Amino acid sequence: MNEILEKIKSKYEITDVLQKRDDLLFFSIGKKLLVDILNYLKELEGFTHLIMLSSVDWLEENKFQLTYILNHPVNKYDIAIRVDIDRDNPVMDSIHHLWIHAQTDQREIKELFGIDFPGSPGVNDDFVLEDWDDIPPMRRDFDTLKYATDNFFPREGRKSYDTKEYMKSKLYPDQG
Amino acid sequence: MELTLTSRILYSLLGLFIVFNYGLLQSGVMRKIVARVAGRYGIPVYQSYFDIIKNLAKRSQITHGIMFYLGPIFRLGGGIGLFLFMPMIFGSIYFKNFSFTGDIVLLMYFQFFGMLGMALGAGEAGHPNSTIGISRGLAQFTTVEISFTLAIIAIAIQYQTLSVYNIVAAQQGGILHWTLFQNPVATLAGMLSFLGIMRHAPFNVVMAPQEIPIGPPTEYHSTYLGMLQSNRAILHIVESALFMNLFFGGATNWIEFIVKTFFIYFTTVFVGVVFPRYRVDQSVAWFVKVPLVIGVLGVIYATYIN
Amino acid sequence: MTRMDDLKKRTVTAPDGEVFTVDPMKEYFCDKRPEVQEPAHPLLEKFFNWARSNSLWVLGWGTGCGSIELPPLTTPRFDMFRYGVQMRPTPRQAGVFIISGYLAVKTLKRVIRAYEQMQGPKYIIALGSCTINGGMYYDSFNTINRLDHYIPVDVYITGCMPRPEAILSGFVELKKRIRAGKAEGANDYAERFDWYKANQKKVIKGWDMPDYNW
Amino acid sequence: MSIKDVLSPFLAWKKVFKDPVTVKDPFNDRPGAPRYRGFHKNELDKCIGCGACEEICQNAAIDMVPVEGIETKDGDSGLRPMVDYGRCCWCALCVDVCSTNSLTLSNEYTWIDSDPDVFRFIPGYDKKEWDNNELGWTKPKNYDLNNYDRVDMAELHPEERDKSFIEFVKGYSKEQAEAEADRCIDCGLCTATCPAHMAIPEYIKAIRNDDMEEGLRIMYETNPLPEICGRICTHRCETVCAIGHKGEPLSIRWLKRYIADQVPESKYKEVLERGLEITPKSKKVAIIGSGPSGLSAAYYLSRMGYAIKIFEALPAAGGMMRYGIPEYRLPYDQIDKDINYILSCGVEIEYNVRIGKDITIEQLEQDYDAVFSGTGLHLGRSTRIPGSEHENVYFATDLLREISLGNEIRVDKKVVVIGGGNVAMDITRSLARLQNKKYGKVDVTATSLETEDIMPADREEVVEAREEKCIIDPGWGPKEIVIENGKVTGLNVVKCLSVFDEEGRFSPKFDEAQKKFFPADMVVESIGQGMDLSYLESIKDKLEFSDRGRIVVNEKYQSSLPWLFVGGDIIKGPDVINGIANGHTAAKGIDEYLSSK
Amino acid sequence: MFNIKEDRSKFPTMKDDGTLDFDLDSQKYVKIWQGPNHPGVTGNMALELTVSGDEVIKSKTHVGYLYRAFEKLMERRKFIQCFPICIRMCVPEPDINEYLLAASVEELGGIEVPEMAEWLRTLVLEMARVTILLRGVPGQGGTMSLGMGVQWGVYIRDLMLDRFEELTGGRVYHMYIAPGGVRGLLPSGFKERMEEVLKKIDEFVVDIDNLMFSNAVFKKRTKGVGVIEKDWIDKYSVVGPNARAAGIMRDVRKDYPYLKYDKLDFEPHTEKDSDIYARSRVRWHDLQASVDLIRQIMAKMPEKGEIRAKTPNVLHWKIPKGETYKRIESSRGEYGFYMVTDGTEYPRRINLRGPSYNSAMVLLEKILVNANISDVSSLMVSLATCPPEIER
Repeated sequence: MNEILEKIKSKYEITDVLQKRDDLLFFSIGKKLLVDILNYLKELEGFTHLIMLSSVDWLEENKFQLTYILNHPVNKYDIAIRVDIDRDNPVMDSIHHLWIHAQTDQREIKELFGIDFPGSPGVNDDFVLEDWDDIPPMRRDFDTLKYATDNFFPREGRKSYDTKEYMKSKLYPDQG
Repeated sequence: MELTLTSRILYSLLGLFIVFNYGLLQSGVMRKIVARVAGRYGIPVYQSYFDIIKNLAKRSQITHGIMFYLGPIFRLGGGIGLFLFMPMIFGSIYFKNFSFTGDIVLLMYFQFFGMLGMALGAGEAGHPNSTIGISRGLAQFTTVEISFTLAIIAIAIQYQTLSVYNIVAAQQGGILHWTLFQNPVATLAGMLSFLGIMRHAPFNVVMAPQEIPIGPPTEYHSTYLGMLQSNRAILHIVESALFMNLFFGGATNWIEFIVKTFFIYFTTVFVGVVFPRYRVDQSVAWFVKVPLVIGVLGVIYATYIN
Repeated sequence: MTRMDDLKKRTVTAPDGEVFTVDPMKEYFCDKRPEVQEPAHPLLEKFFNWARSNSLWVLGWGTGCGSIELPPLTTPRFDMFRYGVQMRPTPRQAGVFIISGYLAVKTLKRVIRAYEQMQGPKYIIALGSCTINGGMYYDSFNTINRLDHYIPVDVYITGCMPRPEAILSGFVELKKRIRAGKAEGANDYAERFDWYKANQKKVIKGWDMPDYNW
Repeated sequence: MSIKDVLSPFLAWKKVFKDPVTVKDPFNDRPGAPRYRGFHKNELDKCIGCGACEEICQNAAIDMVPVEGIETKDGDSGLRPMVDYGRCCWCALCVDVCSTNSLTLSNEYTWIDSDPDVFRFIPGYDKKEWDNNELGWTKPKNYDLNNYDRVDMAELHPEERDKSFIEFVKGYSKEQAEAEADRCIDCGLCTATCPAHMAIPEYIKAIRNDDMEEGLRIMYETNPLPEICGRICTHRCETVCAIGHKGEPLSIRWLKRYIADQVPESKYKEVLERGLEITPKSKKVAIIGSGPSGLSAAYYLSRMGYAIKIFEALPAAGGMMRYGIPEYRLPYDQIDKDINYILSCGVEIEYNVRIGKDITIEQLEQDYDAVFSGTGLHLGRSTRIPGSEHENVYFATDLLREISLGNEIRVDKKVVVIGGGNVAMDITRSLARLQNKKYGKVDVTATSLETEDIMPADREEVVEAREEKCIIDPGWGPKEIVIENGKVTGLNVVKCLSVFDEEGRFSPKFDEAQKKFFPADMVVESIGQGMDLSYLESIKDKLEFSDRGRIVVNEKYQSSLPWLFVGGDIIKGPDVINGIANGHTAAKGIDEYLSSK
Repeated sequence: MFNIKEDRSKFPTMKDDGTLDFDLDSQKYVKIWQGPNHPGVTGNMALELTVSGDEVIKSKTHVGYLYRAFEKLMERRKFIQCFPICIRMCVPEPDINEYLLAASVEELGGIEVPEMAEWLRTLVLEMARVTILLRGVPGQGGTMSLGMGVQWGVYIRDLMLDRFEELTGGRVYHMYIAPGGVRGLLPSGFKERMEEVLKKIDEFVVDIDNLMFSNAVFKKRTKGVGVIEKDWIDKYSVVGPNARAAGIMRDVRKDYPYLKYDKLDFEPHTEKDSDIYARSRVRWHDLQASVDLIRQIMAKMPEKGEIRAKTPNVLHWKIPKGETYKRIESSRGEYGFYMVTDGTEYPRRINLRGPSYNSAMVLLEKILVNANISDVSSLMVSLATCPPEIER
């Protein structure tokens, strides 16, 4: 596994490498280098199988993290590449030309996170939500409980007592 | 002695009542047998009555236009027409209905008449699935009709008659006189086309639930559906009675009638339970190949023996 | 052709060259308000109810995760056919609609259309805790919490996915209610139609069909 | 398309002759499996309303609601879980986390109704037909979500500790403390039981978040002496800990000590007074006695801005804490750490001043606007059995005070201690250490009226005493101290049958037949402590006294004289935390009194 | 006899870049929704079919009818609270989600699961595979109204659910594999009752072979229909039985052995001609392999043992910052969990990737072109698509 790592290190400038298990390697890379490292890994290194393209919302550091997990079916190990996207204008170039099914991932991330992949086929179609008017729901600053209680008529008549407050009110109401 | 017209009508209605009830109970028994193959009890035998009463008792129904309204009526008309012009019981003047010589052609027309009426009605309903169902139904029925007519031609040549009454008369006198043994090839062609007419499994492309949810009757509900269900009960009995008269020597009393129609209908269920469904083009191609050849051989065999 | 354009008024030339205009909102739907359908003469109604309770035709559509417990009902182990219950694929012919668990907003829109296309005395069975008070997805932005705000419900069967035996007891309970003449969900929907429609429209945003579409 | 393909499907028809496999009556003869997760059952008396089930439920299906017929009492919040079956997903995590095993699931699964509001019930209270199903999901045997055994504390081995007075309880390391703090389920039952109502779950959470400053701040809100309480508190909170119902309760006392140990004294001021502005008030308050109640009142009054002056009779502050408790349990530097911080808050203190002798109570009344007296129980109490006035019979409190003052006390080869409380254990183990130092061998016997199981001393005190080779022989009533030619030779005792009568009043019954003789050259009496109220002689008539000789005070600890507040052991039994609580409440009372004056 | 040359004049021609040049307004084509309310759909998924005559020209899969935003809800729940909700993602085979969540949490939290718990987890996973295959294998015939196979299969699946109910306390949602271990040992007499069910499955396997696999009409309907070429396997990342039907060996239990699969010997079956018949044939062999695996596990499994490792208090279990990808072989192929934690008590992100994500969206749309309407539902069932897995 680490001779692949050496090769990548020699070719591309990658940061915070994490050897998770003997068959799983994580590392981050710049946004512009991503497409050619994917191309390189797919054509020359035999990582022909893209397992998934997922995105994580680091609200505190004001960035999205896109994770591309590739799998080498013959040697049986995976590489996961992390890319940081600025939250203010979330745009990433599409990789549907490498793997056709990446367009579904990109459509889902566009709808749920708001990261745009210009050029990916059908990226603006509805994936899961229909006529959604709020901010992309999977972002961490979208509060789903508040949305649910505002829109979906929760059943009234439920009141819970906190054990401490209740015992205080019952046993020693005024004491310290 | 000759009955007056009104008494003949009344006896025909009595015959229709018997056939209608027998049809409902028989469909209950058939579904119980199929259920037993699966290992369960299945519906109660009298369930069809409940279904029809419930459908007629629905409080609301909508209509898509005149032809949509007339569809089930044509269908039921086809079923009852088939019943009226065919002798139920051979030899009894009460249940001779209005059969006359040459009524075999009228019966074949009535078979198709129901389908056509239903096609127009379902077409008006505007549901894409029903239009697809119609095109399939009509396409398949035309190819089924080929082998069925060849079988009838073979019988007509063999017995030199076009009246069902005479055909049955020709087959009286013992099992060996049945067309089954006189002209087994024509019977085989007839029974294969019977599978197509009854639209059971290998050929139930019209009401295919997984592909086009129940095809033509998709838009039919409450009273229309009640009418369609009662027609299905009558039609199945009368079709099997027609095949009984043509190939299995007719029935001289009701018991023999019930037993024979039961087993004739059971053949389609017997095949239908264990086979999946053809695609339309495959079923049309199959009917053009196998039953057509057997039909032609039947005709040649018929001309040869007499 | 996005979804909205399908329903706009447009002129079309038929294959035989004749030109005509199509206004889907008028022709595809029939927007007449539902009105209360009075039960017939009490004696006759008792007989009809008896027939209706013995022939429950269920719409064959599993809207939620509870529908994995419907196949065991139609197969040898529990065999609901014995009780005269049968699955029908089209809402037109169905009399009972089983809402089998949570309802995403997208499905709710189709459920409302299917419910409105059902005829005459129609009954709703709600499975699982998701239809009572939101169940496990009470805080999800895409599932409704209380089913009785959108369509009138006759019988609730609790359980996080009620077992087939519980669903069978649910059918028996529905039969009792029908025979007692208490299962008048359709009329309730017609009476409080505006309240139901207001709740539905609050949740379904792109409402591109007339209020009542059967 | 061979012939086999056409014919083999028909083999299916052989199933027609097999009889159907349908369940004939699915409504009654299909009970849930013995482990099935059906509807909830709850034994209301075993349940303590701790709320752990509400906390773990991911669908917020459980509310803790009061139930009429169940009062709130120590160790039981009086709340019971109400389950909402419009939310529940029957995952049974609430059953696995329940430490009293009261919440279980039956194997019933059919509940059908037309009204949606019906599906919310209090299991055990709303009667349901599955209440007495035995089958159903109970907590699997070796599957516990909570951690029921305590992180054990490193202690000095008996051989090392029985020669010296150094502290033998080492205190938790960082990992140990966090592991122990991790066991807490935040239920809050302990807060109500603690006399000072300390916010225990909050500071345990502070340990988990490794935020010592926050922990200290939380503690100081209700208890100004954390180091002391961390060592010698009677820890009633641990008796009601929810985890204790099934295993060892959380060691709350040691966790308190861990927090105080982590923050060095130098940082106390900066941590505790960050962002605190005190509005100085013109009034002055005098405090008699620097025991726990005095110090606590002083601290909280100083927080409110009053000028405080403490008068201490003995040379050092701390009262019974310093002079009643030996150093191996409570080292003096820890006492000084707490007191020095209180003094640094602008509290003056005067040593070797005995009210009633050097300054009279009337003088205090004029010079100060309010007086708080917490003089504590310093006098010993005698059994008045024959021979008890001999000069070789001492009071335990006097001996302990001498040891604390550092003076040399008389230690004979064989000693008998009469008494079964913590003070008796303290004097027994202190004498054992002195004997070990002086003669190299230990011969101390402690006897008490109460039998082993109802001895007032803590369980671990008795066990540790035996480890240090002291003999504990309870259940004997002292009859007579035998004196032969001027020297004490032993103590005659008789078997004690019962200590309290039916109404719980102290009236011991003896069985004269069973006698025993403890040989000893020295006897120490430790059967209780008395109070010295001589300084109140002059205003005795204006004060109300209860029938047992204690001053009657209202809930603010204000005596019948409005300016005089009384608290601590002289009001209610020897207990440090109780003194601190009294001091705090009295401080509020004084504040109220002075602002209204 | 004589094959009729199809007259394809009316069908749309292919543009050079591979897309079809047709415009919907030309009224030559009908748009049909094989929508959420359709007996032929495996769960709530809608296919927007553009049809010319009986032939599908273009299909677009619409999902979202079962969307409950699991990943958003799981960000609001502690790790032990994620355990009941993560199961509901894929209804027919819930245990794979349980195991994946438990495995990810244990790897990130540094927990070592005891030996007995691993054996029980392997047993439960194989039992779950049998339950879904008992409905999946005959289900292929079900789409062509061969209902008998489905009836027998679902009955025996129900017997297996009784064994699940006995072992785990739940019928369909078992909530048995919790982070840290499992929630109970085998009840007494479990192995004998399980052996009875396995014998019934062996009979069922023979019955289905006679009824469906050697059935002339079934062969005519499935042979050569919906063929997946070899080079599509990587382009569309086809996994599991769909890939094995094309002759490419893809099985996570063999490639990346987890739990106790390295101690069991089994050989996943591969076919060659990769059409509907081959795919159901591979699943049929998988069913037999799983039955044999259950027998091996019950033989090799120790009697008693520790079932739960010592984990921190679940009510406030903080897992240090980290990320991992865990995979498992579900009955439909490789099924993975990508979990990211950020040191708090709540997961930062859990992303599930099931095989239907690619097979139901892009691959199905590719296969359905020029397919007959009546084959649409059999193609969908042959790819074993499970809609809740796509939209979660």
